Amino acid sequence: MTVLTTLLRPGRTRTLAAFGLAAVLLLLAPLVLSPFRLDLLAKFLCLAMVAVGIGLAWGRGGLLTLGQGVYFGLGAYLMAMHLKLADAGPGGVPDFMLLYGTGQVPGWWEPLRSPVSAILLILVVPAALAALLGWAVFTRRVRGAYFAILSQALAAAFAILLIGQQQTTGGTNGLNGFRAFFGYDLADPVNKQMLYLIAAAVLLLMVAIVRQLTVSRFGELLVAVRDQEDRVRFLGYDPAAVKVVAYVVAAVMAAVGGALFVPIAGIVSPADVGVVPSIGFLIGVAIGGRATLLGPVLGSIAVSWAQTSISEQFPSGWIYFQGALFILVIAFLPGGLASVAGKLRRRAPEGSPA
Amino acid sequence: ALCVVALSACGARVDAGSDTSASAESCVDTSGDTVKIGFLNSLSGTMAISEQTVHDSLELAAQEINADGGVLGKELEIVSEDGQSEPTVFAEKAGKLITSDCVAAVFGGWTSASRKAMLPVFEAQDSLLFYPVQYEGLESSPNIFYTGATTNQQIVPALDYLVEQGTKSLFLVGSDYVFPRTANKIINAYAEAHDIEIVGEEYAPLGHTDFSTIVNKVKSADADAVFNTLNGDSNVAFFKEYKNVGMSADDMPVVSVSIAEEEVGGIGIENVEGQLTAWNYYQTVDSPANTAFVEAFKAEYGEDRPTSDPMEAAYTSLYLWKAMVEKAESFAVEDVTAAADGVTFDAPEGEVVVNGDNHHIAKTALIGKIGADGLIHTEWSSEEPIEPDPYLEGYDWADGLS
Amino acid sequence: MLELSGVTTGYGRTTVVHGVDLTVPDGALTAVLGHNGAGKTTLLRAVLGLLPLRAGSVRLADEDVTALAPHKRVRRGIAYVPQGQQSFGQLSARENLQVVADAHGRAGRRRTDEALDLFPALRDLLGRQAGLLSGGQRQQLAIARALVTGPTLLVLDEPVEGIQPNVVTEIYAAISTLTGAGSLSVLLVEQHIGYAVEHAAEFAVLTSGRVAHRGQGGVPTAAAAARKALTL
Amino acid sequence: MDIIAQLFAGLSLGSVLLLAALGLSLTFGQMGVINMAHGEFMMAGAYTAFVIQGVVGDAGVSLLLALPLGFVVGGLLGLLLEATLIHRMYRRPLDTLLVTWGVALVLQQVARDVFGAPNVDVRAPAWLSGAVEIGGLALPRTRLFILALAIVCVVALALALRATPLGRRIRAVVQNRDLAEASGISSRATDRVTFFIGSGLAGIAGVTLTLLGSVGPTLGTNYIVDAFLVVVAGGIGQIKGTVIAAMALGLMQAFFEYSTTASVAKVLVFVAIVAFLQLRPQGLVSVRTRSLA
Amino acid sequence: MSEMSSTEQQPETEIDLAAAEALLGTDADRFKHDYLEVRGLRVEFDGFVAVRDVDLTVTQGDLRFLIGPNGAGKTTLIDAVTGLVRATGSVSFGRTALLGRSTHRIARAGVGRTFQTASVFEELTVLQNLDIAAGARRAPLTLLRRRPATPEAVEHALETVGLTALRDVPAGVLAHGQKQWLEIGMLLVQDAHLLLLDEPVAGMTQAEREETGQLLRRIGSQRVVVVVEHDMEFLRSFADSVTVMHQGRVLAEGTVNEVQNDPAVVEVYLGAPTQGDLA
Ligand SMILES: Nc1ncnc2c1ncn2[C@@H]1O[C@H](COP(=O)(O)OP(=O)(O)OP(=O)(O)O)[C@@H](O)[C@H]1O
Ligand SMILES: Nc1ncnc2c1ncn2[C@@H]1O[C@H](COP(=O)(O)OP(=O)(O)OP(=O)(O)O)[C@@H](O)[C@H]1O
Ligand SMILES: NC(N)=O
Ligand SMILES: [Mg+2]
Ligand SMILES: [Mg+2]
Repeated sequence: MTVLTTLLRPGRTRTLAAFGLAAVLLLLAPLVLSPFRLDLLAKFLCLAMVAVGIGLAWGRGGLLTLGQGVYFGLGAYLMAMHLKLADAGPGGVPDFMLLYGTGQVPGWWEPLRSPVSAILLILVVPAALAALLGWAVFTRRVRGAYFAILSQALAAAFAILLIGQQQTTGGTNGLNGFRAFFGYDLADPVNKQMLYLIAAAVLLLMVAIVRQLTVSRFGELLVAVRDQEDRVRFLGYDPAAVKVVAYVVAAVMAAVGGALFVPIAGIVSPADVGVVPSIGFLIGVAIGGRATLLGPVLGSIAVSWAQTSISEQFPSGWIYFQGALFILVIAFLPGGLASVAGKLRRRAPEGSPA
Repeated sequence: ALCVVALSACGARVDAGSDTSASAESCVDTSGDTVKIGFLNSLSGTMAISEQTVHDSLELAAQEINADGGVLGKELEIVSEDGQSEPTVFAEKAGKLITSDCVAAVFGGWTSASRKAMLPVFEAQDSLLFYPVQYEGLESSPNIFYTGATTNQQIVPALDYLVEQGTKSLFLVGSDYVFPRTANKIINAYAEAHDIEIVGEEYAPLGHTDFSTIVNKVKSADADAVFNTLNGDSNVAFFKEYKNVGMSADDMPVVSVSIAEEEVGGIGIENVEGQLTAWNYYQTVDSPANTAFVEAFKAEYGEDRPTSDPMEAAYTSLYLWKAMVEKAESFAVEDVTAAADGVTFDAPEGEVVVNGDNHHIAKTALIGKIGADGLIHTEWSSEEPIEPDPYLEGYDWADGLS
Repeated sequence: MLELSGVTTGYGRTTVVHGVDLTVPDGALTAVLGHNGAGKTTLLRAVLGLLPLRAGSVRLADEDVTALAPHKRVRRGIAYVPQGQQSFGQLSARENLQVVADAHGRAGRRRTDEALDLFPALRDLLGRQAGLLSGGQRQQLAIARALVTGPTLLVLDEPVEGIQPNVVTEIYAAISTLTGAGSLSVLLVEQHIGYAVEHAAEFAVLTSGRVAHRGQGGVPTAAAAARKALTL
Repeated sequence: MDIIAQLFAGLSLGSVLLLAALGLSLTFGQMGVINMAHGEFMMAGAYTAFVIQGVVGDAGVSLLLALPLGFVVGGLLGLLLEATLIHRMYRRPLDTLLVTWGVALVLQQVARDVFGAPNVDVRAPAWLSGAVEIGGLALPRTRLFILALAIVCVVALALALRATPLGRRIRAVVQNRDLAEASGISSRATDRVTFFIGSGLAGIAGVTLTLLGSVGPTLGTNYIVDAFLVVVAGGIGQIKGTVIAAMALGLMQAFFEYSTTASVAKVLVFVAIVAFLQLRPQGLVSVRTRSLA
Repeated sequence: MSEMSSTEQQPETEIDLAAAEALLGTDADRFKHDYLEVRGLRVEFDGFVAVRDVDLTVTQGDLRFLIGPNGAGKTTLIDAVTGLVRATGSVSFGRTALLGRSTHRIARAGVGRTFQTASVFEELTVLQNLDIAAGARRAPLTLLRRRPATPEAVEHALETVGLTALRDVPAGVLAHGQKQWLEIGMLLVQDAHLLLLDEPVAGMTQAEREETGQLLRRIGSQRVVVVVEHDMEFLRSFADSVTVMHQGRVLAEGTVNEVQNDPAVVEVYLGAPTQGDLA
């Protein structure tokens, strides 16, 4: 009985309904989309994972992170390295190393040979970096614009670093040409579909996690830290710890998005991780509604979709369109499209069922 | 739970070992009186500067071919895609052109990164790419035709020329990516075998704009010549700095392999006048085919638009594909590649011949000097087309390279 | 000097002040009293133009200034001491005064001196960054800053909050002197009923954004009447 | 010898960064607007130089004309941006970053559509070509010129901010808009003037960049991240800090680049800045506050 | 989250002392021996000494008022005790030494404060503000759960400070005085045993001051409370003892009567007695 009533609380039903609808739509997609479009959608879902994390860190926690490309890239490169090694077979050397490198696998690649440790590293390395960096930065009370610019510089540095290490990272070429994903042939459309479903499930899981975090006390605390960091300290909390948690969660989500992006897109290169893509991740979040749950996901998918289809028609049109989106939404609709929905709902007569 | 349900619903697991290499059935439709081909160039982003020109000359070739009755009597229908200067987008758009638009062949790409990104897509889908830019070699894919120079048609001849001029020491300056690094690896091997001292090797990130340190190093190294593999904007900053510290082609000539006619204006003629370039084509090449090409291009795009090597190679690539298709009397990839060997075209640069083994083409190497008119004038020529040798197998000194 | 009629204003979807009529006669002091959250600050912000009106009008010296930007009203002779010890935190105390005096040339400099005579403690603090001053010091600076413009109407929002008692006495003495000389009119929001009611020509008690009581100041029954209105 | 040459290279790069960052120290440092289109204002300044050269012909005259006109062009663009978008966003500074990023994208594409994608050339005047030889050291005249210009701009800006009523007003508005209004200062007018000057400085920076590198649609993007880092490392709103930080960055880049490579140098510089902000989270020169007081 | 209907004015608020009993009464004895002890405290800002040689002992049940001229160092003293500024000397609360600890650790040791300008979480509701204040000692994992029901302490605090009706209103829209009450409520649920209040009745009417004073007196009987105020009438009504600071030092200490009649205090702070009373 109580379960029923809590479930039927207005806020909760709406969220559950939206969540269920999203899940059904995602599951139906393979039936209606061509393999190419499904592949695109799968890619968009991976980018949306980054957006979900940003929604938490930025929308809730006020951490404008302009460097999510770093974590996306870490996840992607770690996965790509594993796939390269797996393709090369036991003891084998990835093709590009034979061409540009010493023909030997550097020691720091070796841990990625095993699938299990690869998956672990994809989760742990970004989390550790984010924790370390977050800790260093937040305990020193670097925040606001400082943090934004610093994280942007980090993305720039990361891209430059990747480009400069051609022998071991593939340089500007990045890593590509993967044949199999944990033993499953990537050329087989059925496996592509499986990848899509994995991406969809992971994305839904992430949304659920972020929802739990935002409605929890942690979510309230995060907002409190965003608005009055110093005050929180006088209540006995360490605001740095709160921020680090949000930052790490966002980083791991970005990394998982990156890791799944690799087998789906078939490539990762420094152009996917630098300053420009890092800011690109933010558009969808802002447009969908940074402080809402599904806003970042929907916004991110919509923007990716618009980018692909508009640039098919008008190459330079996309740039104008993207610029205009940024300008109009952020300046005139800071709550994102979700806020339009909210406004409309409020205008509806009081008491009408949501 | 969702994941498990979904997976068991699909159920189609593929064993790790089983090599299905399920290349999708081609969906190219040749039943009508048109045939689709794809152009994939960066029309936005940092590479748009260069790739727009390639796109323009591809359009020109397509127009000419259509005006001339098409290919096998079918009119060409162009599907254009923007690579946005990003490898990932190139891969995505290549996939789209092949599987969604069902084009018979794709023309485009510029940076090696874009080519590397597209390569697995074309191989997996067993489709065709024509790539028009000089590159670092060490590659040959059954699904790609390379109509720009490989290293033995551009870099090696440039080095031969320098040796001929009595060059004993070289300074290498390049952008930090695959092409310059690989090129410089080759140059180092060559230098060792030919008694040339490499007195410095410097890389700048793409887009780097402050060359005072690198130019300082070049200046104090005092080499006989500089071999320049910088790409894009960096050339401007490099040559301005070079001139500002008071150096010129007379003191220490710079041989560039990525500066073509359309870049000269942006760098400023006064900054590069007298410097050398290595290509297979210049606008000034004196041949009837080139005269026609330059005239047609200017008529289409304006008097002030120069023509350049990559543009010419792209233009040529479309005609080569036409010739292959007509020789094969089929648009099917298998048939086209089978017919490719020995196909020739009287290109603006001179006659080119397709090598069926490595899918490159025989080209004549030209060393040029940048003139006060902003054009590049041939200074030295290999006279004969050079057979493509992407892995430098015919060069002893290159043994250790790959 | 100042005439409010039907002033209605608020924030977002909330209306906080409802149709308030109020006048400040030339050279007189009008006081506004009211509970926490009654809308006193909101009313003053509307007088200054920092909040747009939803209805009603503000007239200053027989000119309708309802549509005027705050700084233009200030240039017509209003000076405002907001609630909460506000200052330009990264400017020095001296610059806090200069930035207002700049617009008044020599008169500005003279009045700066006069204001500092009222707050001798500030003289030693002029070189300090205003944001680092203590709350009371900042409040003193805020009043000084208002006086530097040589206003004809002084709008004060709980001006002596946080100021030490002996200085409070002097501030009120100074205000009385200035109004007494007829050169200054004052609109005062104050919680200390005593002073406000004693020196006010008239006073109004605000309850939930409406004027719940009006009275004559300076008469013996005024304070009691005000207290009564407030406890209602 | 080499050390001195690198010293000069570093100072020179520092002066370029300084010119790029100086306007930001106003619009970002003082006003809190994270203007990502600042780089595009530089680009506009550079194209101004290009256009003027097309009209005037003589490279020397055209450069001297381009400096003030570049200032005006950059300034007007900034004014337009402020009046249409920024003014409604002063209370959400982080959002300005995203809006101006959109503006930057649009401006770049406009430049591409107007001037064409290929780079254009702006010739340096004869009196700036070549180098001044001092003890065997060749100091390019263009770089000496830029160094001098940077000094002039810094001194002028510092004086304007510290010693003029305008400077006081600018700082007052930034710190408390309502209080400024209520003190008789027109915050709108002040904002516009500030933004005009800050963006105008970007225009000047753009003009000088034509002496060093290429003029193309993406000219500004090469500098924007570094310029922001300079302002952050220097301490937001602190001209003194900005100057020191710009020079320090320039020198670091030059010396790291000399001993490693340009790419590695860039990474090292970033690392150094992150490390430095560990020591001084508010930058080199910081304003103290009584938080919560 | 319920929304305020649009044009309604907020209900008037009132302190409820009975509810305070429920909050305070439970553990009356446990903290009997709490006291604040400050010895030789010194705070310096680039050469300017804001607080010097301050000794101060405040015990439970002694509602202590701290007064002194503007700039005397009162707020700085509180800042030093709560870790906001660096200080030398020693400060301890009970057996816990406070100096040198970080702010949030000091808060966890049971020290709570309010600010001269009210400071609450404007975007969170009154309820959420209180809940966060109550939660610093919760285990990290419980943070990841939704608040099951309003904790009892929070409920009592709401009643105590009279904000029950406004529980779901964002704290940002509260008026000045309501925010100050909310802050006091936060201190109560935070379970602070040393309360440092910086001008807590600023901006309140006479009646509101009266209520707040009653509440503080009630709290003061079981906790260690230090109040900074300039309102002499308020002080006379509620202070058990008074410390007067001047130029960073303690100038006088004693009962209300003692300090009021101390000529030095009159000289630097109170001024001529005839005009001292404004209320
Ligand atoms: N920025 C704001 N947004 C929304 N509501 C506000 C805002 N500022 C004040 N309010 C609301 O307006 C009402 C009146 O507030 P105001 O500050 O005018 O009261 P006041 O009479 O000055 O109180 P006090 O004596 O505490 O200063 C209060 O209910 C308050 O919650
Ligand atoms: N961070 C700081 N840097 C420099 N000076 C400071 C700083 N904080 C406080 N001061 C100075 O220390 C002195 C004491 O300030 P404090 O705020 O403690 O006074 P107060 O007794 O609380 O005064 P008030 O009654 O006005 O609130 C003042 O002169 C103030 O200017
Ligand atoms: N192939 C090249 N030039 O990147
Ligand atoms: Mg008020
Ligand atoms: Mg104080």
